[in-house]
Amino acid sequence: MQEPDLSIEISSLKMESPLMLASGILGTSIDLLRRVFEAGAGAVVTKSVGYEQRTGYNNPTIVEVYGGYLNAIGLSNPGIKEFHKELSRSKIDDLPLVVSLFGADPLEFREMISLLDELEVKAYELNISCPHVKGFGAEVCQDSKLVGEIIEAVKTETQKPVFVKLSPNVTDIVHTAKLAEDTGADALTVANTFRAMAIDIETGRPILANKIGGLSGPAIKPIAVRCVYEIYQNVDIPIIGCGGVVDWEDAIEFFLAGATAIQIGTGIAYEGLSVFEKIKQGVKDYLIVKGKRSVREIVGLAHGFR
Amino acid sequence: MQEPDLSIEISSLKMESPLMLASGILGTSIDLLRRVFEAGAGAVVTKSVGYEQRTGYNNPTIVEVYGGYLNAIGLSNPGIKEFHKELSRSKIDDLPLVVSLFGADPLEFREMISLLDELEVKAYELNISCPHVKGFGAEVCQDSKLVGEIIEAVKTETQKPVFVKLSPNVTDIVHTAKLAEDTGADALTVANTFRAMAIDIETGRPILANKIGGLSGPAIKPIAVRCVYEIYQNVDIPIIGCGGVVDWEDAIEFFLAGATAIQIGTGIAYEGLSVFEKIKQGVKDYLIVKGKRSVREIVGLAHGFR
Amino acid sequence: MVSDKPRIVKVLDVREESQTVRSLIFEDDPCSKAKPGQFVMVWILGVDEIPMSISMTKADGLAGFTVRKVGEASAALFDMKVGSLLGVRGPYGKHFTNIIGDVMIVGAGTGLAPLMPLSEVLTQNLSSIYMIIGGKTIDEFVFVDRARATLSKTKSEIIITTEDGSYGTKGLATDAMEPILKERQIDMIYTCGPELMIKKVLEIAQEFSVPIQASLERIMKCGIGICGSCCIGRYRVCKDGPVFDSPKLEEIIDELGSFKRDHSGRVAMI
Amino acid sequence: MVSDKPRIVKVLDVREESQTVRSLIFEDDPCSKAKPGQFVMVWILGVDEIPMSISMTKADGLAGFTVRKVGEASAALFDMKVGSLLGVRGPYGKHFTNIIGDVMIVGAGTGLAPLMPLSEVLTQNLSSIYMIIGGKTIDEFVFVDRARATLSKTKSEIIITTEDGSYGTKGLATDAMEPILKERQIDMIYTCGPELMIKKVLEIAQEFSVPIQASLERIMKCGIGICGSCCIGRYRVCKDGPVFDSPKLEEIIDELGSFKRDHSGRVAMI
Ligand SMILES: Cc1cc2nc3c(=O)[nH]c(=O)nc-3n(C[C@H](O)[C@H](O)[C@H](O)COP(=O)(O)OP(=O)(O)OC[C@H]3O[C@@H](n4cnc5c(N)ncnc54)[C@H](O)[C@@H]3O)c2cc1C
Ligand SMILES: Cc1cc2nc3c(=O)[nH]c(=O)nc-3n(C[C@H](O)[C@H](O)[C@H](O)COP(=O)(O)OP(=O)(O)OC[C@H]3O[C@@H](n4cnc5c(N)ncnc54)[C@H](O)[C@@H]3O)c2cc1C
Ligand SMILES: Cc1cc2nc3c(=O)[nH]c(=O)nc-3n(C[C@H](O)[C@H](O)[C@H](O)COP(=O)(O)O)c2cc1C
Ligand SMILES: Cc1cc2nc3c(=O)[nH]c(=O)nc-3n(C[C@H](O)[C@H](O)[C@H](O)COP(=O)(O)O)c2cc1C
Ligand code: FES
Ligand code: FES
Repeated sequence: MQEPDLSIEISSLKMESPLMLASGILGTSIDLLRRVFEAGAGAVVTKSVGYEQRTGYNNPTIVEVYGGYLNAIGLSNPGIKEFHKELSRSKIDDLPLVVSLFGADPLEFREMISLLDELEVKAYELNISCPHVKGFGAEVCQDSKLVGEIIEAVKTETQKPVFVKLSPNVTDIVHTAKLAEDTGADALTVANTFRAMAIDIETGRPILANKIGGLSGPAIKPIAVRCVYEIYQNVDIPIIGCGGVVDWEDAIEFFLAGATAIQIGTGIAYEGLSVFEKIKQGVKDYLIVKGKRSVREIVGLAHGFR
Repeated sequence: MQEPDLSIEISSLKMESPLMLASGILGTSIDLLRRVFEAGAGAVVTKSVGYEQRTGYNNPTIVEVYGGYLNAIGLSNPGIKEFHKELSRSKIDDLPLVVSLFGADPLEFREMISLLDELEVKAYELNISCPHVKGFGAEVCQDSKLVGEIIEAVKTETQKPVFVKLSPNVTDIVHTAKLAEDTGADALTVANTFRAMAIDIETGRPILANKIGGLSGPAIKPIAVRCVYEIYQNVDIPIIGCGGVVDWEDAIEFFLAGATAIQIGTGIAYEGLSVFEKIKQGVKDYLIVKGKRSVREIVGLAHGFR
Repeated sequence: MVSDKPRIVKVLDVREESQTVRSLIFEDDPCSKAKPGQFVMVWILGVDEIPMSISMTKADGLAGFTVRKVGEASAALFDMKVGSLLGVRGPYGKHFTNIIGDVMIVGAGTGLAPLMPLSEVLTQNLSSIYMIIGGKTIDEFVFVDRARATLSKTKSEIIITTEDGSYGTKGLATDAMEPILKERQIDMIYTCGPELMIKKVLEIAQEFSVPIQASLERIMKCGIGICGSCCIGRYRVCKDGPVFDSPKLEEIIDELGSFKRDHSGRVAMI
Repeated sequence: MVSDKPRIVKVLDVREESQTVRSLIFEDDPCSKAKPGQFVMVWILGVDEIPMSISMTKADGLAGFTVRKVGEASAALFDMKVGSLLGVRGPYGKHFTNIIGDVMIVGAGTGLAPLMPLSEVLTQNLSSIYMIIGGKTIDEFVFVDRARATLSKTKSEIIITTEDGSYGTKGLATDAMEPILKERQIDMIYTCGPELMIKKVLEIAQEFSVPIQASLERIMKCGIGICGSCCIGRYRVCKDGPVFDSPKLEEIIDELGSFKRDHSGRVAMI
């Protein structure tokens, strides 16, 4: 039997493999992003960049909990101008590079994109869903009007694919998903982390300096899969599943739920960078056993059972 | 040193221990509830009862996932009249029995309470947060006006303490918490399960017959602790922490976050009924080491760190 | 990552035990290591998930259960063909214990399912078995040949009873107990079948002061002791049972054979 | 349930190494088993969490690190008293390897922290060590007595250099390397300290074709290889390092001693 085809397309972004690096994991430098690409990622997403430079929160910014990790990095980033410089001096034309952006309003997003758009950036991911930074992120995602305005603004500024990363910290994620689709999103990344915390019982202190952070990892997988499943029934644009993928079975579950691609973040903490090759192999073997020629054939197969 | 005091009071409900049985776990019969009480629970909550009899969903209604369990029981219950009969013929006066009720509107809640109130029920828990049954549960919790009306209606019907169990499947749980406090809730149970799902990759089928269910267990603990922490800063009524308590460290984390009591559900799947005695012992030892005379002294201690 | 989800298995063999009873054989390592009396939650894809006693285990990773066509779920199982897929999780629950000595087994219908692997272990342990198999009429019997083959390995005896006398002795299975118990020293009575029969077996056992172990049935949802749907008295059939010993059975005697709960939790007479 | 959270430990001993450098000793089993070159993330309650090389391990579960007062976090550590609490997680990262043969160690300041446990293992393995310790001026030296005691166990030598000549030879630590490398066959050079020094050590090592292992520093947040804040070239100092060997150092030579990133990820010259 022929090797199954793992390639996918999301809007104009062609990927050799449906496994992407999630934003904020190792996405601090082009060199690291390239390494992850070479380790088997079909596309790599940068750490979220904002208009102004931000130092982020003090450490501890990351803590492991049972079933996952909490992080409250605080959107640390060098600022869009510095980031532009860094991209400009790097060779990125052969890199399936997705730039993740956060911002407070449509104007910030437009300005950032107008700066970057001349570069060989392949797509943008709008992070309107970071759960632990006031004024950006989840608060944006919870404001429907703002979400629509941001997406529309971005779409007028660029021809490149625009992915919108949704917050699961909302009452009705399907609502936001539909809104994003209606206002022009080319794909949805589902989903970001869950607001959560850990307290050190010896000292009584919240462990993260910011006290509250975002929960990622296997713990959130069943919720993320549900989000993908529900959104798939209500929107037509591709979904990029994200949340707790550690092994190939996890990846398959997301594909069946309706994800065209998946992102891996915390999985790297458990499996190292080989997580991409391991999952790729597992997915291939699965496709062979199931007699499928392409990963595209299994997307959404969990739907339609009575 | 003296044995630390584990007793607490929530409104007029006096409990020998701050560890309660969560609703829907073993709460199908008074005999089982008594057994859990004898195993060390300070109070026991019945499975949620509704106005009409409900068969619930087909099996599979429960499936384990990494870090927890999904359930979509579907609020199966014998109906309030049958339940009233069962309570009437049982000896319950010595049992710290909390009856969990669900309903679609204020009228249903009022009628149920008017029927039960003559019995030796010690308190009510309003389940307005079941994540997988349409028309009840989470949909109620997401409708602020309805939540307020239900609580007000219930409070006019009974003098007994009324706990309100919140859904974490909302954008802003603090908002619902405040509303519940303002409309008369005596305590808040924080929180119910998260909408989630698991797909069998061999067959492509969602495993639960209802496809979507509620995620409980260790996976949700950091989110539930965060909910308790945030609510504690915004309301004055007692909080009953619930979600993923398996060992005594988990319990302490909830107390420090601001819970006066905690409920244990899925923990029983991991540790059996001895979970209550094990946690009690762990909490006692902790209090001794920390030089506290009562568990009440550690409630909310995680607050106020800069 | 690992969790106790249903494992999808393929039906490898279907054995016709009677017109309404079939055994399904499949490969599953955990099930093949089940102890006599344990059960498995069987996921009938798209239909239901129901508990089934493991009626057969083999060292080479095979296991089987035996289903009587009753309602929708069991009928769907009954209709499975070789190659059909189903999900299994388990084995769960307390198994039969003290499997040695001179024993009596009283079973009827698919109640024999957990008693068959039990009798196989008993004969391996060189126990003498008095096995009483009851039924309404001749058509309903299953496992009789298998029981004969097993029991032939030790000094054992099979007594068949039917209510209409169409096979074996006329009468109830429990009628056959007293004559034996009067004559012989029996170390343990094992039973599974209709609950009224079990109750009668318990009463007779008490009369003769012989300990008993009975496998019970109640509605199951979780199978692992958290949902409470299988409650009987202060016990959970899935976790504290399904095999109960004399002291526990005495504790729940008011419910035994009298009432059970339906899927809603409502109490119904048996 | 188990996870890699900070473990709260008590400071058992505080050792004054110099006016600005102190070692803190605490009890923690995992840390006491750290390999030379590994580091620990130290949570200074309410202040920060920063990486510290483990400078001391003992068989009885004790471990220590050595901190130079620099900014807020290190000053808070420096000010800790016996009995103070701090959190530790780790040990993390790649350790020194091939700890045997005739070796050279080049260190300066708290860069000696990971080199001390290294030299202890080296002398246990009967290695001859040329240890070059550099500094600007006499006040800055730490661990010299400890190094002498350790190195006395084998045929080893300590060379001290100061830029102002106030102690040992006048000059840079790296100046002392060439004379030795010209005369002796050295199997490995280990180094830790200011990055410009490390870069110079690397260049000299390349000249003499001696392999080197250097321990580097970058901003760390997670310490476990996911956040990317410690990146240098295509590597993560926390996971691919902090100890790097010659091939890797050559790969990152453009960044080494030239620039690093601040907490925002912005590139800054060194
Ligand atoms: C521990 C245990 C072992 C069992 N072993 C066997 C066996 O080896 N062979 C066999 O044929 N049957 C066995 N059963 C019974 C079997 O699970 C049910 O009889 C079967 O589910 C029939 O249900 P149905 O859905 O086809 O019919 P329905 O008409 O839907 O139900 C008929 C009756 O079956 C019972 N039942 C239905 N669903 C369940 C459920 N989820 N859990 C428990 N009981 C249920 C109820 O009493 C119900 O009234 C066992 C039951 C238990 C508890
Ligand atoms: C693997 C490793 C081992 C180290 N071992 C030691 C040691 O044994 N002894 C010792 O004194 N120092 C050690 N350091 C350096 C130490 O972590 C920082 O020097 C210390 O954090 C000083 O920071 P500050 O916050 O007190 O000062 P600041 O003034 O806040 O920072 C001064 C400089 O310290 C560095 N720094 C600050 N925070 C961090 C951080 N989270 N991660 C890494 N660097 C940071 C930065 O370069 C910063 O510019 C090590 C660093 C690494 C990466
Ligand atoms: C350390 C860390 C940093 C993150 N930073 C970002 C970020 O900058 N922007 C963003 O959109 N998501 C960020 N995330 C969220 C991830 O991209 C991802 O949505 C989440 O971790 C769930 O996926 P996972 O379980 O595979 O990690 C971060 C996650 C982690 C663990
Ligand atoms: C099998 C099962 C049934 C449940 N049924 C109910 C219910 O009827 N009413 C309710 O309010 N919560 C119900 N819950 C939710 C629990 O009460 C609890 O809020 C949740 O499981 C989180 O706590 P845990 O992690 O300790 O289990 C149920 C949970 C489980 C696992
Ligand atoms: S089936 Fe759930 S407790 Fe027995
Ligand atoms: S500190 Fe996070 S990757 Fe190294």
